[in-house]
Amino acid sequence: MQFFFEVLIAGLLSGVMYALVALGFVLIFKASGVFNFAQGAMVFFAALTAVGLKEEFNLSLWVAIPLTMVVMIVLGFAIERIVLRPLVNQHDITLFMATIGLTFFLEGLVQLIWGSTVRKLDLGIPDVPIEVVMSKTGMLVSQFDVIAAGICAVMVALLAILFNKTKIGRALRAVADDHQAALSVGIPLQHVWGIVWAVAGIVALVAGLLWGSRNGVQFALTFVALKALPVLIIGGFTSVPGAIVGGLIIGASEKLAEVFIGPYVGGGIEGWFPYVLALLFLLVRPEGLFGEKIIRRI
Amino acid sequence: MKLKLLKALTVAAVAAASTVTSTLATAQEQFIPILSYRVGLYAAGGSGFFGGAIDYFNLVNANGGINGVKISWEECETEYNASRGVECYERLKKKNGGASLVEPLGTGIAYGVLDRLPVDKIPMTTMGYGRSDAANGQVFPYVFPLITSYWNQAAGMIKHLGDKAGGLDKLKGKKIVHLYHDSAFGKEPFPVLEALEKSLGYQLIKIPVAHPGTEQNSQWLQIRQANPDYVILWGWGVMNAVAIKTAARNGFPREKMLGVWWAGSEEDTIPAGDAAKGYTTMTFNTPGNYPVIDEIRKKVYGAGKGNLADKDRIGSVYHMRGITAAMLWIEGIRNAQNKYGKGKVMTGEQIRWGLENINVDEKRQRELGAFNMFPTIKTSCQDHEGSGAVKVQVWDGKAWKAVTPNWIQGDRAMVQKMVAESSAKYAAEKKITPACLPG
Amino acid sequence: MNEQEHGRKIGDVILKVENISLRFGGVKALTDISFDVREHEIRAIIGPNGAGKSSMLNVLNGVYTPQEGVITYRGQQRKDMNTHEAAESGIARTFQNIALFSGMTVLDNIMTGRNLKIRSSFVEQAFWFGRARREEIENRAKVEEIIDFLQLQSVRKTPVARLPYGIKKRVELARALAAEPSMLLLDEPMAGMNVEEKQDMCRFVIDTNDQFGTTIVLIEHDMGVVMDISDRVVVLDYGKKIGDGTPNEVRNDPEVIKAYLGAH
Amino acid sequence: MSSADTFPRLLSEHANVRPNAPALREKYLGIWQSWSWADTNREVRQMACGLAALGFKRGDNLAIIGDNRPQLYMAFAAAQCLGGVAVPMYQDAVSAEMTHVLEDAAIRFAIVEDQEQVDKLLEVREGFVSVAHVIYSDPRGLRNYNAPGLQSLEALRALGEGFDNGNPGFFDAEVAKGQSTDVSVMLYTSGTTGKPKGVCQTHEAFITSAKGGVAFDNLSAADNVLSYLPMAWVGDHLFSYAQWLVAGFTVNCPESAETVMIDLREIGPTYYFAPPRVFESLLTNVMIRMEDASKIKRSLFDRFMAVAKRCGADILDGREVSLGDRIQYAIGNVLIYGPLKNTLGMSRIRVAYTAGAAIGPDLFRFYRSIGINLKQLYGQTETCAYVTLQPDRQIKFDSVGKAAPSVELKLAENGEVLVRGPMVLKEYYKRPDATAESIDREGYFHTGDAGVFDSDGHLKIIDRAKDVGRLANGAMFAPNYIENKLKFWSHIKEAVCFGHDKDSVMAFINIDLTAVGNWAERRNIVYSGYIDLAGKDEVYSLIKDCIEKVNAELAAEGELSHSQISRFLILHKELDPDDDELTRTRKVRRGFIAEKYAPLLDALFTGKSMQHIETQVKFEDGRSGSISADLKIVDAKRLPAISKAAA
Amino acid sequence: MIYREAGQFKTTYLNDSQIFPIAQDRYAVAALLIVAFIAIPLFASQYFFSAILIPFLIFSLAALGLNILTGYAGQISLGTAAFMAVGAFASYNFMLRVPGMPILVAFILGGICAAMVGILFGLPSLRIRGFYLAASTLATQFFVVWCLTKVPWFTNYSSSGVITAQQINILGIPFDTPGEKYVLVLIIVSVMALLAKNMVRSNVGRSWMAVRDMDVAAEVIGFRIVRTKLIAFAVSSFYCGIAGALFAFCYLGTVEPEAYNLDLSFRILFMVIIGGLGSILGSFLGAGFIVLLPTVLSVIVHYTGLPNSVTSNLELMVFGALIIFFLIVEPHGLARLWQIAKEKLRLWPFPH
Repeated sequence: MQFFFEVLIAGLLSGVMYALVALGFVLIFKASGVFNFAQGAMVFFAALTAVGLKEEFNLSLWVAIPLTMVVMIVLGFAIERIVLRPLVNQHDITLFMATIGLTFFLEGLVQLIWGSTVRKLDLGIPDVPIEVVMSKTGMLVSQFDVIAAGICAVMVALLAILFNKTKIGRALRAVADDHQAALSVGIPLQHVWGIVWAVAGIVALVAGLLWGSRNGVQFALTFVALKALPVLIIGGFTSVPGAIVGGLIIGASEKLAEVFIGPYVGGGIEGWFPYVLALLFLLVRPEGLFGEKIIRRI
Repeated sequence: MKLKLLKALTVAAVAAASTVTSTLATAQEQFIPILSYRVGLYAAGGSGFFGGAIDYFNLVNANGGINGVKISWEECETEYNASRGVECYERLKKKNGGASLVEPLGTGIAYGVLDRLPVDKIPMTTMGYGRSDAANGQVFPYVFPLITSYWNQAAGMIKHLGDKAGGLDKLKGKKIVHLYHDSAFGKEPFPVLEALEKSLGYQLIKIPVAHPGTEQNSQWLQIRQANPDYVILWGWGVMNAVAIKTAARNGFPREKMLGVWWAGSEEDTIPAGDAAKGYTTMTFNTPGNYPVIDEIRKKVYGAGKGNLADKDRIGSVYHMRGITAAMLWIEGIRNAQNKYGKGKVMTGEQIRWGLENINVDEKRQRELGAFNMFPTIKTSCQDHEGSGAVKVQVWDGKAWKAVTPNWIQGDRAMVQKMVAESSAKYAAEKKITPACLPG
Repeated sequence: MNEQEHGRKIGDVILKVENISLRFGGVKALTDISFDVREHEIRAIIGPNGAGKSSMLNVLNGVYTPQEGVITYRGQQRKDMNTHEAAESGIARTFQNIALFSGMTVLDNIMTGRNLKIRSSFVEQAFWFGRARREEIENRAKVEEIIDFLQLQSVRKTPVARLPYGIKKRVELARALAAEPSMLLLDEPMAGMNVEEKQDMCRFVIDTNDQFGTTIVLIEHDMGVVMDISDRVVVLDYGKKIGDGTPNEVRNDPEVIKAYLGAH
Repeated sequence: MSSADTFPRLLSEHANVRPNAPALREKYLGIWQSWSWADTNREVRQMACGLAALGFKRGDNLAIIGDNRPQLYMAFAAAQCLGGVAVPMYQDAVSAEMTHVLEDAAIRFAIVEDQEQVDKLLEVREGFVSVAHVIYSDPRGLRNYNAPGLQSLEALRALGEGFDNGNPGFFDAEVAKGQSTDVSVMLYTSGTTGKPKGVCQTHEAFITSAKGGVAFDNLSAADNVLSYLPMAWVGDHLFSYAQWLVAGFTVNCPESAETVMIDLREIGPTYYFAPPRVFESLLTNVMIRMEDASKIKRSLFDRFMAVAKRCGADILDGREVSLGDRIQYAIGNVLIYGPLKNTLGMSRIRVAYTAGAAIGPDLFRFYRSIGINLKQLYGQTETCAYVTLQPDRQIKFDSVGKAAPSVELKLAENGEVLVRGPMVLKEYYKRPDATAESIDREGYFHTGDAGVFDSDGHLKIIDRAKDVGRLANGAMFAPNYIENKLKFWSHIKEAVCFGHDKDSVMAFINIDLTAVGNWAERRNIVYSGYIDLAGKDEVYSLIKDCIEKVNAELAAEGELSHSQISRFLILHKELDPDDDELTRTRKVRRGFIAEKYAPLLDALFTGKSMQHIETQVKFEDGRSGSISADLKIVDAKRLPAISKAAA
Repeated sequence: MIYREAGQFKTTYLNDSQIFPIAQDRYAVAALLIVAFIAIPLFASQYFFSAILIPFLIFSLAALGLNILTGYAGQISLGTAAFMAVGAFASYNFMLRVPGMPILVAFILGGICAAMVGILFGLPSLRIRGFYLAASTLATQFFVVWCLTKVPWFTNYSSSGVITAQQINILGIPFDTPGEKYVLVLIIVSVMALLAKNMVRSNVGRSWMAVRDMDVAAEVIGFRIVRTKLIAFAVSSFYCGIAGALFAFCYLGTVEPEAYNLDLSFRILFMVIIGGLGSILGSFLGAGFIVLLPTVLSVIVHYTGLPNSVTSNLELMVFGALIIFFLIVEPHGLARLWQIAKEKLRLWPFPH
């Protein structure tokens, strides 16, 4: 039983990390209806840029991170201007494809600038079991994961404030609810989209830093995005709480499945389990946990 | 400015002239296609390995070539993707007088070109990967898993673990986890590990990690649960660093981990940071510095022709592996020249013979400035590996250090038997009559 | 359809709905609606916006399932219609917001209306041989008659997305007619049209009824047009039936007048 | 060529010789439905027998009304099989206009296309005309009609089949009774003045005429024509009926009036006939479409059109052309002319004719220069369409060619063209007076057109003989001639000139809404409609330009140099056959117009610069209303006459 | 310019519903087939066969399969490679386990296995749509590859999970050289493209498009949505399965399940989108573009003399940028561009 909880907690904590990546997706999908496949590349881009700045210019991480933030904001607006604006009113799948193109571009660009070597990122948070918990319960809980979860919570809180308390946030919500309505009240749509992409870029940076310090900053970060998909399916493409809950569900269930079911079927089921879970979930709730039910009128 | 891009561009500008000459090879140059990958998931490995090979080519050329025959090469980006690799192979195989040999450094690509080699009469080396049974030159006349194959490595690993335990017989009852990349690569050592499990009586627990291996919490929880004596880490790419870090967070001692040689490079340990300290892996190079590497620093990098953008990587595991590979290729070509005519450009067929008759003993290693950099190697038609010896290295937090002073070998007899069986099966499937090709 | 059935000879009741109620969540779309449709007649359902007309139509061919009520179609009594069964038993319809297949040409759109007549399997169709080819040709000939009937010759091979609104509506009617329906449900066939287009559409509706003897149930929001062409009219308001009878009766019904005046 | 001397016999001969070759095609239900000669023969037989069963007798007249449809062409033959006379009528005539013909020809039988025509006939029948039998080919919308004597063509054919079975030999006997001198068809002349007269033409007349043309242009059974001109027009009757049965080629009927251009392109006729108006609107269309083309395309087009203008016609006529030009022309043919002809549906044309009015030299030259063998012919209803034809390679832009085979041609003293030969009409139906008036004792038909022969013996038509007037100073005034010159400008759709007995020449102009509209759009001139556009100063100066150019041309034409236009106005409405301003063949009714717009004419001659006018108009739906406008009047520059020698 | 259509008229519906109603198109296709079947086998180099033409044709077939599902039936799928894998491994096993199995039958059976897997994984499409479906097809991708890796029976207990495709021999004629394999692939792809064209111009094709464009209306006029979608999944997977088998048998020869990874699925999706959704031709154009572009790019940047690490990344950037550029310029793909060009040529010299 203790082992079960250990697995569960580990799962939930990695779920937090998934949620963080999924959050970027949700932001963009909510505001512009774009299924941003490039979110993974943005994570890689952000993390590598931060580390690159730090190492190549011998900057402190606390200088490199704000600099990267600026880069991500510029990138967000640039994407809106160069990629999205000309594609406005195009079919969803076209925009989706464009973000795949963007993925390639960003991957190429960032590796061209900083090289393709794997880099170490040390945020100064040791990734070791928390002693106290270990000794009290015998359970192993990673200190890093707990802190990451904390950062994630702060992030969500900041986003919530941004969304609910600021003028930009209101504009964002208006856009998310109804593009036409937003236009008619005089909000420049492009402006809002630029902001959303910039915010998503910052979220990507946070995710990139956390994942990067966990696994090293490298190309594989782009794959993190794939894990975010089942999270989105379960949480719904448009829901911020959904992304969090979805992340937790996916994280916990995939770990439990791998540990308790995996050995019976040869293991390695983590790769597909979240998807199959999401699929089964979809059959029950096609619009996701928090997604809005679409009433189709004819 | 330390930007890689700028550096690359300056290098490019300086190297432009030489590149042009190398691409416009004359008939007096021995052409070697480079199926490299410098982008994507495995870019770190690709750039190091092929960087090393090219550095060595430049060194050979700077020293006047092979009996006066200069080496020319052309790179083609495969992105570690089988079909792109095949395209590169096909594109370059006839170029500049024909490819001497190929080395795709990727299992998928190696499989993709496997059937084409005998037809095109181009030998392929698969140094430290690919089909282990290709060591049988009677069935795979054009494939050279030089130095050592996965099976020999696995046998070597068990040997090492046995040594650590104080003798192979002490392994009885021990738990060994095989944590592997869930692909052909990770499953390649199964037959050896299973066979040895039977004979030695240890308990083998196989735990797969799904590609690409960025999440290994559950695997390590399982490992913790199983509480094994050793963990064999059979990983590739990002999986390695994650494994090391996850081991650390789960409090599993790195000293009990033994990685495959694709899990034993600076690119695997540096991102893991302190967690990697004490982590051991297999290797077929002895880490350290060698005269040949100094020569490369001086003659190649000194002349601005170095291939690595980051000079810190000179002499790194992948770089050294690239140098080793290139060294053995050149040896093969040299052998061929000795037989078919010095100072001539060799055909793939002739080089195949050359590779089949490599004999790099300690004396030759010294001549090459690479004494003990890799095991001595002597190939033959029956044995395209030529060695089978491995070494163990440990990461001390800054660099790799050899653990075992001597080259170790596992149960070679058993492996050879398995090679014979497996290659016979392949021969039957492909309707090949095993035979040694005449010189 | 045989020759004797042509013309505006109104027959027996073929469709009867009794006490239909339909709710979406808590919203009542229809409350206790009953009426009938006779063979060969043109039956209009009118009412102001939001009166539940479209919902009624959607109940008739099974797109919506009513919570209460009974539908009797050609002697068969049931709780609700099934879309596919409705199509198979000869009920075709058009939609208020043009529901054409925008990626196809006019011809292909109308051809889809013939799908229930096709017996060949997709494998036969893949080989474009024997029955599949024959059916394709036969159905094409049928469709061409409809194209001729609705005067769509000049746009036959135009993708529907490029057509003006009025023509699109006509193509939709054509697609419905291609099924050779015995009952045709028209959802605001004249909505958004100019006077001339409305006249054309009226003519086509009458011609359809006249030439093929098709029973027509149509919804309109604008009273004027419908009154001229329909035999009997049901008036809905806020999901309730407030009038039923001949155009004249309905026109003079005080409740109807009130509803219409109130709505405008 | 065959020896059969009546149309029914020609038909049965084709049915024997080439039973499976296509005789007629019609785009219907999306494809070109074909009737082989055997089919045609069988259906004609059924139709004829059906008519006979209904009591159609030798000498009866059968009205045929509708768009060009195979069934209607067959109806001609069906009537003729029984010794009857086919009377095609304009399908766009309103019922009131039909009444005259129906009464005049005492029509009892009519074969019509569809509900529209049935409605009109039934409306006429309400009055006093008795059309006993109305047979329609398209039953659509007629299901519930139960007027007596109304039936479908299908029913008629069924009836005919029964009758044929009951009376074997009847049909063949009837066909055998036919004489080549029997009247086969009665075509009502549009008549620039007075009520239309029925022109009675015999089998012989049309067959001779058709044979002449067939031989002249080597037409064969392999040719294809597209029939889209009114069946009541002599041109269509000759080309789509008489020549069809003589040569045995295929007649193709378009799907509908709107799809003619598409159908033309699909069929790609080898033999083509159209009034200048059609060629003109095609060219206008080409030019307008080219104006939207990209710069590269336009410059290519301009460049190669210049080449074509330089040598295209010469190449077509087999004259000597330099190698360089030939090469350029060949390139042009690949890049421009070929595709152009193709999009116009004219790439397969071997011979094309135009007639009915004079064609502008530029227009004519354009088509010939891109390699279309367009020729002019001259003739009237009374002469089975041909009087003169332009032989291949002897094409002149300003003449109508040489006398057609078996035509005798001479000029009267006043310049009127006189014609004698088998193609001259037998008589005007029930109008001995008119017959006598137009056929003189020697058997010459007076065409009413004034013409001259040039040195090569080619006839050049100047104007209607009676329209050729004199200016007050005695100089010759040929209004039509001037009007045509004006109409050669694409911006001018119609022109009416006045000047008889006056000192100077004045003109009413109709602008071409498409061409001028396009012109205006490119100059950002905003306009709301025809009236508005017509009144724009810019448009006036545009038209003034055109007129002054015409004046310059006239200045070089000797006596006609006095006819230069001194003042003009742009009419506020388009001249319209529905308002009786034009004939159905779109010839201007100068007298009527002069009367109708008397105040304007006055203003022109009295030198006013502005005039108010109110006009009654009929709308398409039959309602009428009035429009009023203040029209500007503008002076045009006249040039001194240039002597011939100098030119 | 090339098109001279005057005089091409149709007198029967059969003629009117030809695949290439315009004569010039027919000549062009005939010429293309002659080149493909006769000229290329005579003159093309080995490199061309095995590095360009064979993969081009195989990818075209896979793209065609995906296009049926995504372009025609409107169901987005990211699991194409999985269906290819099923086809490949099934064909391999049929060849292996059934003595005397003709290879073409093995291909077809492989395709049928893929179709069945397709139907199974198509079932969710009945309830979910759009990106949800796309994400769920990823489950197929991962699950199938995992299955093939995990169940040793599929790979004939090969220790590494690698299979070696059997030699191809049809009626005693061996297909060994790249040229011979090319001809075999070409024949199969041509026939299947023809069948696909027939389907999309028949009722089944219309049913797909109807469901794609407006599923409620499709249901109302009598199409059975469930059946339609599942047929689309089956046919699409069948095509992908055959493509996968050809990929193993005629292209790589020796494959591991990993060869059919997500990357491949994405590449095929690219082909379909760049080529043009809902267009048979587009599948070929897209495959050509995606197969050739990296090759061409790498050849071009090779001559710039930049170091490979730079050129490889530049290549990636150019590739990404080109995709975006393409989508901006013509979101409907190369097939639409071709169609527009053809329209222009038909109207030449007129602009419209």
